[in-house]
Amino acid sequence: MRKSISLGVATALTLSVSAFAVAADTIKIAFIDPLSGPFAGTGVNGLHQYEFAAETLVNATGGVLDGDMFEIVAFDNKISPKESLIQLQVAIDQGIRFIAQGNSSGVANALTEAIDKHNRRNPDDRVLFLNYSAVDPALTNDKCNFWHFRFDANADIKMDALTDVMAADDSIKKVYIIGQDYSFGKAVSAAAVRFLGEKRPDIEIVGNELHPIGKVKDFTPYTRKIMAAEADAIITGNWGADMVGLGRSVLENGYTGPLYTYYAAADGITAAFGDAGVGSLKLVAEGQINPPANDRAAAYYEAFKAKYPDGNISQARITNVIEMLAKAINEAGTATDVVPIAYALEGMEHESIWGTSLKMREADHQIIQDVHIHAHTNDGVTFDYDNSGFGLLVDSTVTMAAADSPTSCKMRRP
Amino acid sequence: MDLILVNLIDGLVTGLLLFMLSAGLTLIFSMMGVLNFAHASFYMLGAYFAFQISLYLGFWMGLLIAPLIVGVLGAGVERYGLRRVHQYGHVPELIFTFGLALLIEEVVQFIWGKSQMAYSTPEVLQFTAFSIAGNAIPAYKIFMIFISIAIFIGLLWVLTRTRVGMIIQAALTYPKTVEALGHNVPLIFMGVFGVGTALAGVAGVIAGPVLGTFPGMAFVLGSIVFVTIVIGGLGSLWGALVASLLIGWITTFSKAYNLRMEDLLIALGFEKPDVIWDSPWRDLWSLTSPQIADILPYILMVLILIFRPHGLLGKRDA
Amino acid sequence: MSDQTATAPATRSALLPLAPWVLSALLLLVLPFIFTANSAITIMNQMAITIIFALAYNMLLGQGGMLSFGHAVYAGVGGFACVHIMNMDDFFATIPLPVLPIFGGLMGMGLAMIVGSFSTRKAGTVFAMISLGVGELIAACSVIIVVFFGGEEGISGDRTYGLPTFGVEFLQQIEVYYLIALWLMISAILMYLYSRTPLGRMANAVRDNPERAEFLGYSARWVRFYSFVASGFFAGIAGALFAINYEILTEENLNTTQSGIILLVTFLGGVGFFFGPIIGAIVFTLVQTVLSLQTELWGFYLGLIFVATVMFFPGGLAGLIMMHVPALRLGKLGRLGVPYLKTLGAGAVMALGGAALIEMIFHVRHASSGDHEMVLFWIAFDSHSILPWVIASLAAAVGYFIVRRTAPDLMEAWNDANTPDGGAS
Amino acid sequence: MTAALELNALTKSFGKTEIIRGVDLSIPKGERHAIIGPNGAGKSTLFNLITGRFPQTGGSIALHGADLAGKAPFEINRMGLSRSFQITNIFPKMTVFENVRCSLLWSMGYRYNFWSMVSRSPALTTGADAILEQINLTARRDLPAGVLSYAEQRALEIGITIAGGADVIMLDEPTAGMSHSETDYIVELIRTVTVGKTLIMVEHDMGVVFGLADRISVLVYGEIIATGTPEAVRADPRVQEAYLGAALEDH
Repeated sequence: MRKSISLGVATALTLSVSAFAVAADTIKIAFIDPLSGPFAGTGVNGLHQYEFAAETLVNATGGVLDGDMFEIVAFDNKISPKESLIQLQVAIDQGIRFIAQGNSSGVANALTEAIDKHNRRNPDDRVLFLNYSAVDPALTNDKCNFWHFRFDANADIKMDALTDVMAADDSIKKVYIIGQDYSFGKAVSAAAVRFLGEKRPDIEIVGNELHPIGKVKDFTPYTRKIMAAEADAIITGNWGADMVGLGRSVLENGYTGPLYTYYAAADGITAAFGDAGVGSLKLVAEGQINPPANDRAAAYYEAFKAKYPDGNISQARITNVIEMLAKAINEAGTATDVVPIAYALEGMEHESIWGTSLKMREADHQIIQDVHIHAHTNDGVTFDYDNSGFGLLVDSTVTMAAADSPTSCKMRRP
Repeated sequence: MDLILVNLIDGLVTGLLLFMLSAGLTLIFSMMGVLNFAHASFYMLGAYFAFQISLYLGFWMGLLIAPLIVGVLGAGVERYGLRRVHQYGHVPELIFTFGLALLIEEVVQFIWGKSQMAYSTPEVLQFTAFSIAGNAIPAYKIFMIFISIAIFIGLLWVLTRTRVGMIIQAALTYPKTVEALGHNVPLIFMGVFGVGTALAGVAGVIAGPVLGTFPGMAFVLGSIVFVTIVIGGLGSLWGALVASLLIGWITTFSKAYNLRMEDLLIALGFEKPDVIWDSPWRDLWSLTSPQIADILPYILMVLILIFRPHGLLGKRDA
Repeated sequence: MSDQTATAPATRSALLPLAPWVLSALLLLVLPFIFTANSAITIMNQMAITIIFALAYNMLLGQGGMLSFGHAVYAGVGGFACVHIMNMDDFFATIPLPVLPIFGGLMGMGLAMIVGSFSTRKAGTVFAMISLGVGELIAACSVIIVVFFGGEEGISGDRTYGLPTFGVEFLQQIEVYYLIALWLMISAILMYLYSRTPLGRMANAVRDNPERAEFLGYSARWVRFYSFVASGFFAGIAGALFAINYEILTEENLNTTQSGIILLVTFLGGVGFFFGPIIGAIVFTLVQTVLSLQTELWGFYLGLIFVATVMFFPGGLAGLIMMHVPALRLGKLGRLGVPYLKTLGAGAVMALGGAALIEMIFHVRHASSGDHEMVLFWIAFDSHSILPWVIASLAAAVGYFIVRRTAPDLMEAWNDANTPDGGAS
Repeated sequence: MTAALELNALTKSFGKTEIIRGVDLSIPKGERHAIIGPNGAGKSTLFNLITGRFPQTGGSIALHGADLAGKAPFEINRMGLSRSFQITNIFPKMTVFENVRCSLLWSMGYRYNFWSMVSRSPALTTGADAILEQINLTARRDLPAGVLSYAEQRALEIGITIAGGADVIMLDEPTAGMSHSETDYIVELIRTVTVGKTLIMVEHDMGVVFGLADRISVLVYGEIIATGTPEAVRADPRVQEAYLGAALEDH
């Protein structure tokens, strides 16, 4: 009984391997993110962006090394750290050397530690961690390691850029900070307090609070507090349903000031805000979508939309991950030994297809890039999100944001 | 002072919404002894159906039709699912509804996908009813209050003034006797289940636009509905109302005011450690009421179960 | 339907009851030689942990008749305690890793003693609701009490810093596998033996008829309390093994989803038999880790299987297996073979056809437009062409037709196999 | 010598309704005592008061001289009182043998023991088998109790009740719903298993009562109107008037 089922595991595992192993000369990248459950929308959209980037930017131009092709292999981690570690093991067993993950800093924390331990314990099949979206600053500070590369601006860098813009706005006198009660929410709050204190000591922080993550049904009571505090601006790191809930609640209940966010776009959020968000909703992120930076970027986006009409390029940096990885593999001359690839990635400078320059900082493997403050609008938007007619338009840009920001990372190199 | 009034209104909306769910559940629970774990899933179905209907026929038809469909579905679940499981006892019944909740969530994702639906309030109600000290009260909230109160009155009328209501009330207290009197208890069960789930459907229709229509909406509300009826007392409609409002106001007020544990501890004569970030008690010191607002109902329920197992207004043990 | 109550007649060999245990131990020993991949070992570790947890849960649900909606917290807290021990460098360096689960067990037991002191007063709904409330409370605390639970990202440790055990430092998955397998055997045997002790027997008695048990001199409340505490201990061990295997614990180890999963696993396997949860844990882990590699809709199928189990086989998979014991005793099990093959074979075709239809609908509805190619059962085809739809519909329809046709034969064969020869006319 | 069971001015009210209205009764050791009375007289309530299922409203109950007020059923059982139920009350999913063995556990000193195997104890096995022998269910030993016939289940219940070695046995309508032959069988059984013990029973069947009991108490509307030997009770005009006449007409 038990045996026959276990045999089933083996067949299922081998079969799933063979199902994906299309050609011999493929370089596989494991995409470990939620593909089922409440965050599957974000995960699936990310997967499409990866597949499209690999296809368009690498495979269509002849591949890397001697014509090796990139292949994205999807693993569903159900946004659970435990499942992520199981899928990581499956990926390593399939001979995959590159792990891409982005949704949830909690998962990223688990993965980076597991990969560090794995690489220490198994020097023969080491893997690299390409973090494209988890922005907890700790990942490139106290918890940094040689195998982890972050392609997104971390929460501190984004806040640095955001507060640069806020500091220039004299109408802002009172700021309310609200976020989800976990590491990222706390990081946003701490960074906001620190940077505002440095740049505009006259700004009063009239509220700074955390709410339970994913549990709040109705944000009205929080809104009442924000209104009572007469805040001129709100900063929040909320994402998902918490973002929509908070945003709609404040806007419905009469708030008209700017609402500075990290993640209030795409995956249904842009559509959910619609007209209500215009004028208030701001978003800090890398990657310029509107107006298109150049013809190449526009063409790329158009091609993506043609293939995935319901999709959005909500994480422009995914193209950077693919391009920089391809470049590093070419430089290192190998796709199997990740150590020289990691050394090639360290300190790499790159021109992104979005027309900006990137630098992977050696000290902590944090990418340095332009960070934009976007406005949610339907005016002048070439590429909208969620096919809603609304999208993000670059309001202002901070070039090479926080390039000289300090890091507490003590990188140990092999 | 104005803020208190505003929060009272907000809490009332939350409480009444909860009541629409718990009213149906408490009827079902006390008649059939079934803790219907899928109750909030019917609420979700109500929102999704109404969204789909509103695309073609507008919000108001959604409000009319969606609860009917949900009610029919609910009755079907009772007839073809629960009744079958009933013979195995209460625990399998409960587990059945638990599995049903999982299944409904999966089916919703299968049909509508995983993203939030762009289901919004009708245009007629998209204005501010009135403002209190700069706090806007949207007209839709007033509408929600009226709908809930209308339903409560209607329910009360049916239960106390009609023959069916009399039978149901009798069945609440003496299910065996009522059957012995020759009433078709299985039919009553099916009807109560259908009406109960339809009520949940109504709640879904009117809450969907405000609280969001997404596959996790049932889970977010799920167990809090049980908590409500356990606190209120099983089988007691008034108990469900009192508990719903209590929970609505408790959570609203503890979110709307930052009561800090620090103040309480100092008032109790404890001394705050100088290096708070290194103290093992730092989490206790930094605790605020919004952080624990959503778990207060659970604390309340555990205390009630320990000290008053039949709930605030209930007559039978849970 | 009595659970493991049939005591072996004294005449039977004393060694016979040991046979399943010895076989299981041997199987556990050789499994890693059959499935050598690290991922297979990881999955087996996960299975073993789930088995222990499900068995512990069944001490409550199956043997004690107590339905808990928050049992994950006992495993979780045990696991968290173990990670904290791993992080106490000096202390951890003095204890060998294989001993660590005892600490997890004690922690789970301690928490169960506190909660059980007020939750076990009543069974039924009161117990279930208190367990739900306490479960929610502790899960919510995990993001508030950062000192112990580490907030949303949890806490992690390194198992290899313990005192080396006979030179083994537990660097490799395979070493961890044998550690977990050892604890699986120990826990399963202990839990099995527990069900044979006076307290274990009284747990059954209290489950079936608490009032009668009271008039036999036993306080139903204390019997439930001891069952609860024992269950908490073994849940804590499962949590500790989780900590050793994954070296990280997070909020997901505590939340109600996890508690719900273990209820599902246990019920799916069958609460009426000791080995039920074992089957449940194996099947569930396979569905979760292997089926989810194949289809996004794994949760849908799982929900379907679960609801069908509750409706049609309340005894779970174990009940399904044990249904065949009478026929086996009569030596007539063989007569079921051909009818089974006919009906179940057709049933499988029907299920596969149905699943294919579901997958294709899902693909057409949710895949990116222009993406017409889908892979199903390792065959790639165009989901927008008519042929696959015809094939799938045909398979489902023909399967259904044959099932309907052959079901009466199966029923007849079933009745025949369960009637002693000569007994029926 | 103290009485096995002593009731003193015992009262019980549910809300405003007084069901037991001051019962005084003393049952000496070794006596077979029957409580009879018309329907609704409060016999079962009296039973439930004595066994701790309900708390009393007033008065006292003493078992071998010890007050039972506020004691839980399991505590009363440990003091040496055991009862059966009007509605068959066994463990239906367990085997017949298990049923009896469970009822032996406490009295054999196993208490909340989780370190010894029940099957390893010869004393438990022989003890349970001896009781099975006494109640003539040896042939049914390994069947689930739920599948036994009604009379067998009643016999098993009596077995469970006496197994714990209690010296005061209370039986609630042990022959209710039985045929004549079954009744005779159970009466014989009760007679043999209660030798040397105090028996208190509630019974409707007059044949059973007059055949088995040493003394009879007649409970009418929550009060004992007569107590005495069967002959004396039979002759008591008040009993005749209040109860027997009506009851005999029924039969």
